[in-house]
Amino acid sequence: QDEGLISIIVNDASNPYWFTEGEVARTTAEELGYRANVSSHVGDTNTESNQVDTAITNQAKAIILDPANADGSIGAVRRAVDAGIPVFIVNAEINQQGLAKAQFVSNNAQGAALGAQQWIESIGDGARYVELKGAPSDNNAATRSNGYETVLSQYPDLTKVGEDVANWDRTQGYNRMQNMLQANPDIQGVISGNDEMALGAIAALKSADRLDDVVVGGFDGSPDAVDAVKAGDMAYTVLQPVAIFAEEAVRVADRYITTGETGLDSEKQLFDPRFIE
Amino acid sequence: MSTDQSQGVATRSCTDEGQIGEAILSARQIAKSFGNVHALKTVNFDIHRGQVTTLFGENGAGKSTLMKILSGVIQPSSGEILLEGDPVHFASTTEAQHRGISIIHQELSLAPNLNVRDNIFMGRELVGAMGVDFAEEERQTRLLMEDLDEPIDPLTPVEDLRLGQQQIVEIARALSTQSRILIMDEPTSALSASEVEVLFRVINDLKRRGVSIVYISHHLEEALQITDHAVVLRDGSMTAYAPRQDIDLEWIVRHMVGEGFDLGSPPGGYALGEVALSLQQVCVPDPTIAERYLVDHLSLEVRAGEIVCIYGLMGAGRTELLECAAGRLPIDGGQIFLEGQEVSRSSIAQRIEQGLVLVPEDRQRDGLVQTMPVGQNLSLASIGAFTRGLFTSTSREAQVIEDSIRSVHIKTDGGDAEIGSLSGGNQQKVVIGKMMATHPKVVMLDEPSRGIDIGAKAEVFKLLADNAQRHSLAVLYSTSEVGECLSIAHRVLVMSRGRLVAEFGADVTKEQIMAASGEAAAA
Amino acid sequence: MSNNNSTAHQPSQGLDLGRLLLEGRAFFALIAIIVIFSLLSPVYFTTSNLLTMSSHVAIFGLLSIGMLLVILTGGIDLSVGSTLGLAGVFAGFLMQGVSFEVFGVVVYPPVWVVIILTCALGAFIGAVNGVLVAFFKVPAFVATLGMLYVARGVALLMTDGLTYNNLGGDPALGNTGFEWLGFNRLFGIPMGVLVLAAVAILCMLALNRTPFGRWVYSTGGNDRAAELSGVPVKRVKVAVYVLSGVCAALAGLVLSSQLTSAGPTAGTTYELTAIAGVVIGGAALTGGRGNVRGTLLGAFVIGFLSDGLVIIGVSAYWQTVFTGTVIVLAVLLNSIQYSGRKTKQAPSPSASPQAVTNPS
Amino acid sequence: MSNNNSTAHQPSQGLDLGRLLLEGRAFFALIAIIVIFSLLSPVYFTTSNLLTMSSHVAIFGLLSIGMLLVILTGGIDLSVGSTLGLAGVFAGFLMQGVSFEVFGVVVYPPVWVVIILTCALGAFIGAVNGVLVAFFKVPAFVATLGMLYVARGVALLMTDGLTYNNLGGDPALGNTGFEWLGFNRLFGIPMGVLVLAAVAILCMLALNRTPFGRWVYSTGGNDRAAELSGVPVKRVKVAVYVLSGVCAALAGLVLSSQLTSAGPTAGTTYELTAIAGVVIGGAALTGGRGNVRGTLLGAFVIGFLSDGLVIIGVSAYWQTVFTGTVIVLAVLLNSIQYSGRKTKQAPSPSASPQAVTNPS
Ligand SMILES: Nc1ncnc2c1ncn2[C@@H]1O[C@H](COP(=O)(O)OP(=O)(O)OP(=O)(O)O)[C@@H](O)[C@H]1O
Ligand SMILES: Nc1ncnc2c1ncn2[C@@H]1O[C@H](COP(=O)(O)OP(=O)(O)OP(=O)(O)O)[C@@H](O)[C@H]1O
Ligand SMILES: [Mg+2]
Ligand SMILES: [Mg+2]
Repeated sequence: QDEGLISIIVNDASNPYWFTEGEVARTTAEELGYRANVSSHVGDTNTESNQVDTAITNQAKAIILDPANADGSIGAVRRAVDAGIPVFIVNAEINQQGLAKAQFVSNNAQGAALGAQQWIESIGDGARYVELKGAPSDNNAATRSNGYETVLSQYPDLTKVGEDVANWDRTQGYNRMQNMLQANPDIQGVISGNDEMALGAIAALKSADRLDDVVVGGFDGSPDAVDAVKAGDMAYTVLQPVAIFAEEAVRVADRYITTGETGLDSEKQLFDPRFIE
Repeated sequence: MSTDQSQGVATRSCTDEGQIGEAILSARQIAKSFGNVHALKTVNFDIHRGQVTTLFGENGAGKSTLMKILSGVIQPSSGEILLEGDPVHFASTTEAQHRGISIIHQELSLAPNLNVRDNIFMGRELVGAMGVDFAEEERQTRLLMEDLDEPIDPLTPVEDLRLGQQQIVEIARALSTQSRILIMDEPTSALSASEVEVLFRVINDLKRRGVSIVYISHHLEEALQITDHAVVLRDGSMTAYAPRQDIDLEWIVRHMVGEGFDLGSPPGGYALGEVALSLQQVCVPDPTIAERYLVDHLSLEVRAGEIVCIYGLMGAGRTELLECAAGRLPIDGGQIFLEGQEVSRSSIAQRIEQGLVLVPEDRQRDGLVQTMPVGQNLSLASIGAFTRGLFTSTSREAQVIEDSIRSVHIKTDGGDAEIGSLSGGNQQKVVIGKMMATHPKVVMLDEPSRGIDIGAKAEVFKLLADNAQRHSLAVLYSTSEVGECLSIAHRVLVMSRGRLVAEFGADVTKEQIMAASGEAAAA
Repeated sequence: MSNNNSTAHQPSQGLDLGRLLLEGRAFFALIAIIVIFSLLSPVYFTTSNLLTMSSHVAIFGLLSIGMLLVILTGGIDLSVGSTLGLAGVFAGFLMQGVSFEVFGVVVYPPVWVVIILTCALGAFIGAVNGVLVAFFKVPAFVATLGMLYVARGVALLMTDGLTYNNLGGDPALGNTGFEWLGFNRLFGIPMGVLVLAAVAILCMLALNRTPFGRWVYSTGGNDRAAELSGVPVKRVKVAVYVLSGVCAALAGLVLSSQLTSAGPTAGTTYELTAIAGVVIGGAALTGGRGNVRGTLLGAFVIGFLSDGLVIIGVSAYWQTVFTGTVIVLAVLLNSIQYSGRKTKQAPSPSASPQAVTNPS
Repeated sequence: MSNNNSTAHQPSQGLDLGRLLLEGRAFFALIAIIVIFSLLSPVYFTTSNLLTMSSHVAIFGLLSIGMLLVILTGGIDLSVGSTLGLAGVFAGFLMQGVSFEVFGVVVYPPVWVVIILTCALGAFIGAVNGVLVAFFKVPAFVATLGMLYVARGVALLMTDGLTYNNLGGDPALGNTGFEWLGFNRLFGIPMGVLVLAAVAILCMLALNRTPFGRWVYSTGGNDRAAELSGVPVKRVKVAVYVLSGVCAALAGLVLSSQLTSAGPTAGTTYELTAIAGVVIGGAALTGGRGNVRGTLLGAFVIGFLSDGLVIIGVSAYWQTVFTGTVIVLAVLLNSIQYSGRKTKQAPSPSASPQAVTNPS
């Protein structure tokens, strides 16, 4: 039976994390009897808004959106809402309440805090370290970086000797790490905004075989990272319950479509991350 | 008339002209050098009001440079220009045009993507209420084309025109500026005899309207028909001036090249060899018009040591014929034999390998690699000769270059010189030298003399004659100048509309050839 | 080089079906795309969808038209994408109010001022490109490649990588109405599309009816000849880059108005799409050939294709593959179609560029 | 056209300081960069850092050298970045073992086979580009732009967007040693750098000492003249694109071996950096001028600059700005330096385009 179309828009399907997000959402939608249509905007708000438009054209029953930008995506969401299509935000939030029917966001700030604590446990409270940041245009980058900061700043003996933007990307993580190793050979730790960059850093540390005496922390809990943690290359990674909230989002969407009620107490649903170590 | 007397004439021109004051535009002590090349050394030159002043000189004598200075294309290193007595300075061609001076450039300067009308009014668009007034431009263009009786539609893109027609457009553009002074730098290099006739008629009209004209050409006889004053330039300085009545061909040549010359005569005293090149029923279709052949079931033979000349009007199809024989154009029907072996289907490289080479018509476009120095241009076609195994041998290449520079007498300071630093004639010799370096059995030359001076012409023909005699080389060359048919050729073939219409021995006369080619009728 | 004919006959241009067909490929490609997708999806060929898609095309269309002008003179402008981003950010910056420490006042320029200033910025960026190319003889590809990086970097620096949002303005400050560009409709037609239409018509007129148009074409055809016949070649070159910059700025305004937010990374790699549009539209990268109608067709081909693929739910990856294939096919089709003229056109790729990108 | 001289004297090329200086800009730019950063950071001018930076340069260097060959013939290859990505993914795919359903067996090719097959893939992609350009007369920019999208799309499709990890291989399967390329060092020099050096030397020899090299230069200088002199122009064109493809594939192998993982989005926009390298190295985009040494210098300029900026901790945004500025300056410097030649070279543009478009 065809319950209609659910348009799923994720950030970048060529990143394991968002890939899982899209896949879970699609499978859930399909088992609920909907047609699903996954597309990715790769962080470009214009592409995103075009995809929202197409969803409107396709008279989608609902849109599951991982917004490209907390502010930049508001316009697109508004357009969908004006067209009478319920929008369900996943993963990252948008800075406007009352537009989306619900926002299922992993608590990045808290996740970062957790990560930071775990990182300190594995490295001790006195160390020299560097940080790899995600794409500045994505406000999760800032959220996570601040999350780290709030915790780590409480330990005076921790000194950040360098930080650089590696745009969530593994190759850039690798190159940046190599450069920063040159600049400060004596670092004991790397804390990274996501797993891809962390994996890049690990490759760099391997080639300089410093991996044994440098602690690397990731974020997202993508499959590759989990393997790395198992292999002992990565100290830990913060697992975003992406699979969980992606599924939840679709189920709520379904409920809303059928009953007209989300059945949620508040628009914003925070999902707490957990570790893998 | 002896040299010193004419020098006397020359000096008079430098001093008196100014006072007589019949000079409308005069260059005084003009010098121009490009880096270390001194193109002009303190030249005095007068353009006579309402008359045709002809400028003779070898390639690289500085004719174009002088004209470019007078028309504001480039500025002189020193010296001044007097327009009707008072000094003027042209920073650009537009300024010169405002003062009523316009020029027909030696190398065509048209925008191929635009149509005839737009080219003629390029930079001088007629602006009406509704933007550019295309109707008016088109009307004027039609009139110009009628004057030059050349039936070209103003809306045809220039790139679809033959070289000759493009040159007509260039001329039309110069005429359309209604200038008082009109400079023509080799306007006829690609024109057919009939088209030249028309041009001369136009020039005479202009004279009657009081327009002053400077005319440059390497076709000496042709130039003599219309000239009123002759000026000879020789490597950057003026060697002679004389009014029409006291000059003749011999006078010009003597001052140009310094000694008498002749285009040579058919080499003799040896027996012609076997048939080297043989074309059987060769056909080349017209790219644009279906069912029309540019070369139409044409057959000819050239024997080892024989020199054959193909004469024809512009558009007769010579280029297509030769390019087809060389493998540039695909053969549509018929066969080509080189020393008995069929080569109709083999590639250009293979034909060169087997000894069949072409010296193309347009050296800038098909002959030279501007980004390479003289040496590498010379050795380009015979790389195999200095390649051992995988690698080329620098020393062997140097040898090859050395030889060809000497054997074709190229005036250059070594193989590393930039191609652009050579004058027209020497560039042509480079192209010929490149092909000779492959030690061919048959060499085809398409208009080998186009745009090169009489001295260079003589040298080229001598070179061919020697090779024919010594290495029993078979030579097949095309030309649009009757004079050149009567030089070294053993046989003269006349081509028209893709067919051979007549064949003569070495004892042929100009009249016969012109008659056969249908040119006499046109003229 | 399909436009041999059409460019040659520029002036007598009009809605002449015969010539429209001659333009061939782009036109047919568009028809084909519309037909195919209409068959695959019922919603594709509906007014509302066509309008939506058109408003998407508007962005690329604007970039493409600016690009066309540059390409006609034989240049290329790789910086349009970054200019678009910078323009958006700059507009956002102005909407947030400009504070002058010295006077301790914050000025909130009204929207029309913002628009003008932003266009001026675009013009400035273009001017820099143009001067580098025309006067310093820097190859267009390099000059604009450099500008691609610089403009992007500046945009990121201005916002520190963040995005300006709620450009709605504030009635109290009298700077409302920015979203007008993006949201309003005239006779049901999105503003973006109207802007594109206006710009297109202006360019068409400029190219076909004014001396400037002639100059652009002749500069691209043979700049030396043009210069000798009194065309102000250098100024023409600067002008086209300026215009391209302004078009990019306009695109940036429309986009950020549609999104009611301006991000510094907007427009990344759009330059390639814009160039693709121009080329599909039958312009020759060697200059001198091409026209506005063709370019518009090209932009629509790309836009309608990618939207169509999204609508019928083709995976993002296949979309990439298709886009590439269509670009090549559209041009291939042409070069085969005209292969009769091969002999005559073969050289032009090799040599003409010399006329344009010749450094020194 | 800085390389006027150097190309002119190709054969007599060597480590001749005089001429090295003539190459000017790229060389001085590099010196300047090294000096400046050494002053700003003590660690910059250390062997280990120079080696690290070199191994980063290796990737772009390989792309640039391939690009140089194409540019010398007057073409351009925008697809190298995507080819790099596809090559990496393809290698990863092979390392994971190829399963033949029919026989129900999974084959684990040894590393050297993987390398050969990957290079073959690169060659194939190049061949497609080359054939489109040489035989179907599709402008190089368009053909390779299309390939840019197609190759990227295919890479994404192959992995379904995901990244191949642990390409380490497995002793049991006898396909270990892939990371060798990325990790091993010979005499303390990273493999990547050695690969670059090898490729560079081969290309230098090929360009200066073999008929092929002469063919490449003449094709770029004037392909009609070259053809009439018996140069197999079409085959030469195909060949350069093939070589460029192979270089890109090599770069892909080195990169994925350094990361011991292969992602489908690797190498995005690298083509621009590669072109920048070639241009800074003094090659003319119009073909016929340029050489390997210059290109290497160009690649090092870019690589050492961006790494230096990271080391002294300049913000990512400023890095973008600087990169752009340096690209322009490096080329600008040259065109000013040689502006003396302007007059002399002025005629050539007029000559060629006019010449080539004369029919008959
Ligand atoms: N732009 C230039 N740069 C360097 N040298 C030049 C330039 N233009 C001309 N020359 C040199 O100046 C001299 C005169 O050239 P010019 O073209 O005036 O000769 P010309 O009499 O017109 O020859 P031709 O009969 O072949 O046209 C030649 O040696 C030529 O090489
Ligand atoms: N571009 C073209 N378009 C149409 N017809 C052409 C073109 N070029 C040449 N032709 C025709 O082909 C024939 C041969 O022209 P071409 O100029 O090659 O003859 P030609 O004998 O080589 O003349 P020349 O060598 O003196 O220029 C003529 O009928 C000419 O009209
Ligand atoms: Mg001359
Ligand atoms: Mg001819």
